[in-house]
Amino acid sequence: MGYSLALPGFYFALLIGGFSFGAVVSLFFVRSNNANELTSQFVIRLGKNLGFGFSTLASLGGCALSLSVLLAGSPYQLEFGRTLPFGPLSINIDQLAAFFLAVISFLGIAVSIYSFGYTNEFVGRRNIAVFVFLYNVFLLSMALVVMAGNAILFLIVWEVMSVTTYFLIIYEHEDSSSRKAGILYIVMTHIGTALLLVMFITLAGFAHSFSFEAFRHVRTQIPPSVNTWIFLCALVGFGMKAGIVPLHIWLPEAHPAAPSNVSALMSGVMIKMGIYGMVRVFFDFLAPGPEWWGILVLFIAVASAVLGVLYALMEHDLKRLLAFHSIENIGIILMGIGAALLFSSFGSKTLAAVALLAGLYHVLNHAMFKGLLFLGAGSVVHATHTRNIDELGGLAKKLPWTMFFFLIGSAAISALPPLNGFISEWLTFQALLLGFDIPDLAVRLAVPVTVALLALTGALAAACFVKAFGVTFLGLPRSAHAEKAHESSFSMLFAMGILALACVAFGIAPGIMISLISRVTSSFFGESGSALSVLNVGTLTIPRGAGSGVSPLMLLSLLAGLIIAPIVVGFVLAGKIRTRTAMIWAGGLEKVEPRMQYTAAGFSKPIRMIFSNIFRATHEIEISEEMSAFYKPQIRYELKTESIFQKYLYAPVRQTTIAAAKIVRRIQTGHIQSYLAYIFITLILLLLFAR
Amino acid sequence: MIEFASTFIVSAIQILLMLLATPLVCGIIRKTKARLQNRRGATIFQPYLDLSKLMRKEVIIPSTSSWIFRITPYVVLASMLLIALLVPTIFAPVPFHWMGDIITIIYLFAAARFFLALGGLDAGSAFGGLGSSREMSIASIVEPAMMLAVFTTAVTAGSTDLSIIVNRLSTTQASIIHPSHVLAFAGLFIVTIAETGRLPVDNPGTHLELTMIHEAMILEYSGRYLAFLELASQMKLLIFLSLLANMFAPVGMAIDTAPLSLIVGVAAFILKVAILAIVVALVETANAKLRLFRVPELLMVAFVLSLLALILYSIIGS
Amino acid sequence: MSVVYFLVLLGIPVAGAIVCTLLRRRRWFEYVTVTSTGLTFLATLWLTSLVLQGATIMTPKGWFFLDALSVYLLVIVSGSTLVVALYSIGYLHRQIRNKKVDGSMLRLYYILLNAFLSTMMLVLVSNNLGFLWIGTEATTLATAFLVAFYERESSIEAAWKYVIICSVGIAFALFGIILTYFSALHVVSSADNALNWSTLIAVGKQLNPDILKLAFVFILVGFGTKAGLVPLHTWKPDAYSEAPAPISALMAAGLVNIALYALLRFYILVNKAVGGSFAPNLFIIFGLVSMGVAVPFILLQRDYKRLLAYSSVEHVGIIVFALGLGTPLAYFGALLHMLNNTLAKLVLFLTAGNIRIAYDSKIIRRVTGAIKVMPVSATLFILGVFAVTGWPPFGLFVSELSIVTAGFSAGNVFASVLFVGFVATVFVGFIYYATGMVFGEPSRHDKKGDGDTLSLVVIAVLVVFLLVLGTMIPTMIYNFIMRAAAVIQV
Amino acid sequence: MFDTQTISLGIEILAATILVTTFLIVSSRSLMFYVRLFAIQSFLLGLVALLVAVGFGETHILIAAILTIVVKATVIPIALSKVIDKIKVRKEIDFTINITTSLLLCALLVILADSVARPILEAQRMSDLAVFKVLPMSIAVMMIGLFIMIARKQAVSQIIGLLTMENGVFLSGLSITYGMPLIVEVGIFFDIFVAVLILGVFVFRINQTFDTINVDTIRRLRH
Repeated sequence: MGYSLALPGFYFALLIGGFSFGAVVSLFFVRSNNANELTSQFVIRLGKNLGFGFSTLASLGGCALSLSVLLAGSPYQLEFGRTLPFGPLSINIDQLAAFFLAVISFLGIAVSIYSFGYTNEFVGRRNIAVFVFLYNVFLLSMALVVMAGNAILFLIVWEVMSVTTYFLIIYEHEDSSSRKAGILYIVMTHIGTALLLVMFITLAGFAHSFSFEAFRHVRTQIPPSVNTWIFLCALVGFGMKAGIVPLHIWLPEAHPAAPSNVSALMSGVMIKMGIYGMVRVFFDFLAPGPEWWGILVLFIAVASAVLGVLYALMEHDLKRLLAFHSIENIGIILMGIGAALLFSSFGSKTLAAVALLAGLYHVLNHAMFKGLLFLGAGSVVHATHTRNIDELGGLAKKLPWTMFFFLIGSAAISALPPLNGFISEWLTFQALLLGFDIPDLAVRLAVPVTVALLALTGALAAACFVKAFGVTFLGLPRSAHAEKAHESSFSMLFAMGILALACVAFGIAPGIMISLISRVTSSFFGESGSALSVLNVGTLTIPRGAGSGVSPLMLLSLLAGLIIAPIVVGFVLAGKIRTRTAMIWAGGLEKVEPRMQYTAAGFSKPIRMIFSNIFRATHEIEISEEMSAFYKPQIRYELKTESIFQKYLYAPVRQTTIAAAKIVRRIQTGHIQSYLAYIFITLILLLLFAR
Repeated sequence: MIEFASTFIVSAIQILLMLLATPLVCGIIRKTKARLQNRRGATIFQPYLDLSKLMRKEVIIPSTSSWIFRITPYVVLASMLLIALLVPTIFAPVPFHWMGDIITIIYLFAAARFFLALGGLDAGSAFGGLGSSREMSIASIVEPAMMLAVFTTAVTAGSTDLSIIVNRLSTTQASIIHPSHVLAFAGLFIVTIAETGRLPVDNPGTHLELTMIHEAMILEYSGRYLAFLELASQMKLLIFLSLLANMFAPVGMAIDTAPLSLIVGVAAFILKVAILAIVVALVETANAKLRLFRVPELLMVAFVLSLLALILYSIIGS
Repeated sequence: MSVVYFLVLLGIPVAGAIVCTLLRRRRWFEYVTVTSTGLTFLATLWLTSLVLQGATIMTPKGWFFLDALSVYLLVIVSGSTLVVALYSIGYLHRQIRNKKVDGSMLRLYYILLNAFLSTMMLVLVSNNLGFLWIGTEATTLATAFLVAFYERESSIEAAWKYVIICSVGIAFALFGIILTYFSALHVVSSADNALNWSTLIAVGKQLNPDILKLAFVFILVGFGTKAGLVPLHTWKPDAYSEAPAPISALMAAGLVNIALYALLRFYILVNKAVGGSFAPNLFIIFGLVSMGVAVPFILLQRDYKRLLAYSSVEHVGIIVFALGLGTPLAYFGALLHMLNNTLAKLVLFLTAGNIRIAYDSKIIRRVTGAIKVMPVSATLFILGVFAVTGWPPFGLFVSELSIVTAGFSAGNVFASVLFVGFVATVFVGFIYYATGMVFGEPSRHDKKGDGDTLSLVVIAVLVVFLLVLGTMIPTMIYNFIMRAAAVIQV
Repeated sequence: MFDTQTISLGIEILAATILVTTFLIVSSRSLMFYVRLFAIQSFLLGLVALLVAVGFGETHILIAAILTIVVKATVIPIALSKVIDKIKVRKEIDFTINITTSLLLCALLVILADSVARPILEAQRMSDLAVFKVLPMSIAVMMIGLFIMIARKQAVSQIIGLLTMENGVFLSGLSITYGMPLIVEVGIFFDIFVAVLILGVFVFRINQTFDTINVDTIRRLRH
């Protein structure tokens, strides 16, 4: 495939150059925060649009680069920078990297386009140039994370990614919750990185080099105990970024705090960098391990999925709700990866390939619909300036396009056929069911439980999105914010349109992407076609056993036909439909009031009751007394759910640390005599030591 | 080409059969219940009359609603029809079986429910929200229970394709009475009760705000929209009964399109569904409506039964 | 000829100090000091090029000499002093305007600054260990009044503790030097040479190991006090927090390196004479203890200058730990870390000085929203925080990574894991406090504005330098450090 | 003039006396008395240096001896007594460690010093240096100097402790190496002299600002 190798170089240059220019260019347009004059506003706008233009261009380059690598089948490599004391740095875009690069770039295109319109509201209010700078660096660092072919470069760009995310989270830093979220995020991710550092150095100890290539060469030479150590480091280190339970607590704080275009990127691709790392280490650097690895990952996956969606159900903050769903979806992705680990430890490469494929396809799909949903949420927040869905409602009429795209996103994340979320969950189910072929008791227990909880997760997710979508867009506006809402600008809608289209396309034509992703899995497990085959673009089958399949393309066309059929049949049988618009019955009042609608809290109450052990909800009802009995009294209802992780894991750790620190701090007494005594004691101890 | 045409013809037959049988099953249940309660009750064809009346009535659309309200009846009905195409009734495999397996069917139910719940919220009335909330909460436990129950048979047959499952189970007699299937059947039966809104989970006969689930969601619907929704919900009942009948007792199922076996198939199907309908009526008569927050306990029973079924199968093996 | 080099090097700052005593106009102090520090810096660069081209430079009697290691530190220290001199101008002007400092104190400040520089130069060029000691003690004396410069209660307290503790330490160091001299007298024919490091290292193997062990214990306590190794570090937070910002910066950037340099010279000697793991183990233990004890003070802190002081304690721990590992990569990392830490500390202490002036408080909680009050300083400060806590793409990441890698490959897995843990935990404290200081809404009266352009440009250059060191170390610097590391690896 | 044995004996006796003066400092309360004892101690040290210079022909130590007698035994004590006069603090009232315990601990320190010095003595058994026995005593003086700084609370006492330490170090240098090269010795003297000056200034400042020179009360800076 010699012909295609000339081009990746160009695309690579476009990718790196585009983001770099985008980052730098905007900084030339820095103006003071309160620039009100028209000309300076114009300059600011110009700078920011140039920045986003470059990032769009660079993302296009990234897409082209990843496709050219995936199609060519040979990795794109580059070596540079021999100046650090760890040998040269290198870029190595293999199949796996190319796949993740495709996810990043694709979402990058959409979000960059969205940002043109979305950031207009910052002009004149905030330092937009810095935002554009950070945005471009953020995208660039993520692209470099997957492209890095060397642990040092990986760590550098990994941390650059963390820092830029931190600054983006606290971009609206006047808000103390943003600052707290930023601190929480960066602290957790830094601890994760410390583990990764240890892991890479351990690997480098065996490979005598920091290059991934060298890691791969020694994968069979590492003793099992060290392997386990590396596995755990990777699981926790990358899990921190991915937001697995119980390391997820930063995620619901950080995602809402960032501007929505950044939330989309964070949730859509940044947390996937954790998944990328896991796949890279588990399947590329490590030889298949004992079966408890897979079981542990499955356990974490199940916990993340179920708890993620349950916490999401309790949320009324639209962006926090979406953030909890990211935890859920990371869980679903990890089900695929855990199953792949489990299967590969039994040597079933074909099964492992299907499971990994399911996980990776969900990575792509989640990026699409979660990106779409965050952009939609951004559009809602942009229009109403509130994230509390109990203050929204009736936006269907004010933001018709946003509503339509959000509906597609909601349907996709709820895994409704024939959208993309359905396909990847279907694949995950199939992958898990294949596990029944493995004659091992632990597997046979783990698989049904995982299946059950995946099913539970899917159902709860649907409930949650009925709530989120219904309360936000349907019914009557619950506040003045919602009443004054207006539709977003074209660029924002266009970006959402792209992603909505992707959700549909990856759903009805999964064949295209799956044949690309199977190149990734076959790079780890060899040919995997025997366990899953793509009959045509729109039909997948699992030939194993008696065979089972799904054809979303057919489903969609039949569904369309069946929607039309009743219209026609009804017309034939009973004539034209007669409709009349009228006010609904308002229980005797003159007209329906928004307060009569079900609230988000009310909607999720049955589920809260069912899972009360997990939520530990407490509520407070306060009825103000001073009002007359004949007049509506004010009732305040406050509901709190308690995080078991906060209470039993994080709070004790924090308190113990502080208590220990307080004890150590006593050594600095302020008495000079004690300081001199320290010197004396040290001297005496050392004299003993020197003996 | 002939194959293609026959696919369509056979499918059309199946869908028509289902459409025709749907109100009848509902009528049988109502009649049985009436009889058990020492009433005479309406004729078993009453549902047909109700539907045709509703078809001709005017639709009142709430001024507060959006287009979601209007597409919901079509989406819900279309989903049910689509499922009806995928579920084996009198013969297996159904022509379109490769299009979607049991997972697809369950998610199609979910899709219908998703829109139905949105339709309930769209009008902005308190009842709609109440119904949607309850429906989604109950479904969140019912859906996994159903999936597990079905998977128990799916892993026995080595496929998630419903037609293949049924076909396999009807041809290889040995594995029919796997102990796990008993549990799965019990689980799926409870699921059926819950999913189709029968007593003791929901009461299809009343409009009392304390108890309403399904009826609350469709409270604002009228005329032809209501007819479609009613038809859809009745069809759901039939689909569930066919699932129960054919997955666990694929006796008499036609495995080719020979006229004789088709006739046997039809007869067997009608018999099995009728028996199940009467059982449902018996259950409905024998039980009082549960308090709403007692319902999850019942559903948990279904969930646990189904999970146990799958684990049991998993451990004992075939 | 070689005497001239040393005359120039030591003479310029001494001359600067003397000229300052003779002058009257405020402006002139500044010009003289900037000139003297600038010329010193240029001189060190010139000497560096000489040393890197040829072999070591030594005076006839062997009192003074220069090798790659000493010129490396000369460049770092004189460069830091130049930065501090440039910064001091604007800083003191603002302090005078705010009536925090009396104009008449300016002369003393600049005299002492020049004197401080000359004492540091003396340490770095001394081959004679006696001079090394004299220079080190002199640095304490030169800075004593600078620490007490504000003449507040707390600054006098800090200065008293500083002088007393360091003098006690240094007295032990003198005893250690006497012991070394004593053991050398039996080996070296001429008593005049017996105190010269170059002579000692040449006969290293013949020196009595038992005596050198004992000597090293006293020297470790002595110079360790000066460097601020836990538990000898107690003066450090007090002195750093009470001194004027430029002086704190110079203490953290210059003085620390001086003490480490002195320790390092003896470390090389003892390793040669004693061999084995005696000195390395001590260094590893002291390094880890210093890092570990700094952690709680950084996690719970109310004064941001003390926070930085404890960070200095931590980084001295890092360097000493690295030296203790004893592999070439570790030596490289240690020396690189000296440079990186110097740069980061300068950035932090100097920007903290600007914050201090704008908010008129050292209390962390009183400082909020610095990014709005003083955008440039606040940006540089937060970048400095990331740099000092070892984040890429700043230089400290590279040096710390080298050290950890060396630690793992040297088999010190547990110690290295602890190292990583401490570094990560320190970051928690730093980012927690820094976020609160830099971001958020400033309280209404904090509108004093940013520092002067000159100093901000200087600090920004330092940040850029840190970035360069974190991504692509220039070959010239790389080779320079390798040469200096080769000196340790005798 | 004298044979080495006699000179060595003289040095040993002088060193022992120095140790005794150190113990006397530990046992007393009056600041003035400290200063006088220190002056005596320094004078004795000067005599030791003189003996070394004359007795062993190490002429460069002569200057050190003179410096000791002039600076340490005369100038510094006078300056310190001026300081004490000015600040009107005469006695140590409360101690970190009381006198009885202090004396016991100091006795232990002497034993410790002996055990520290022993390896050195053993290592150099073949040496012809006659004043070897002085080394343990000098280390003891050094340690007791530091001990005084820990046990006493007045700033002046701490200066005395520091100077005692320095004397111990100087004595050890004399005993085992006959002193450092001249220029180094001079430099060291200069440093110590400046240090005492600076500390004296600080004592004044402390007295001015805090109205006491009890260092126990100046502990604003913590943690």
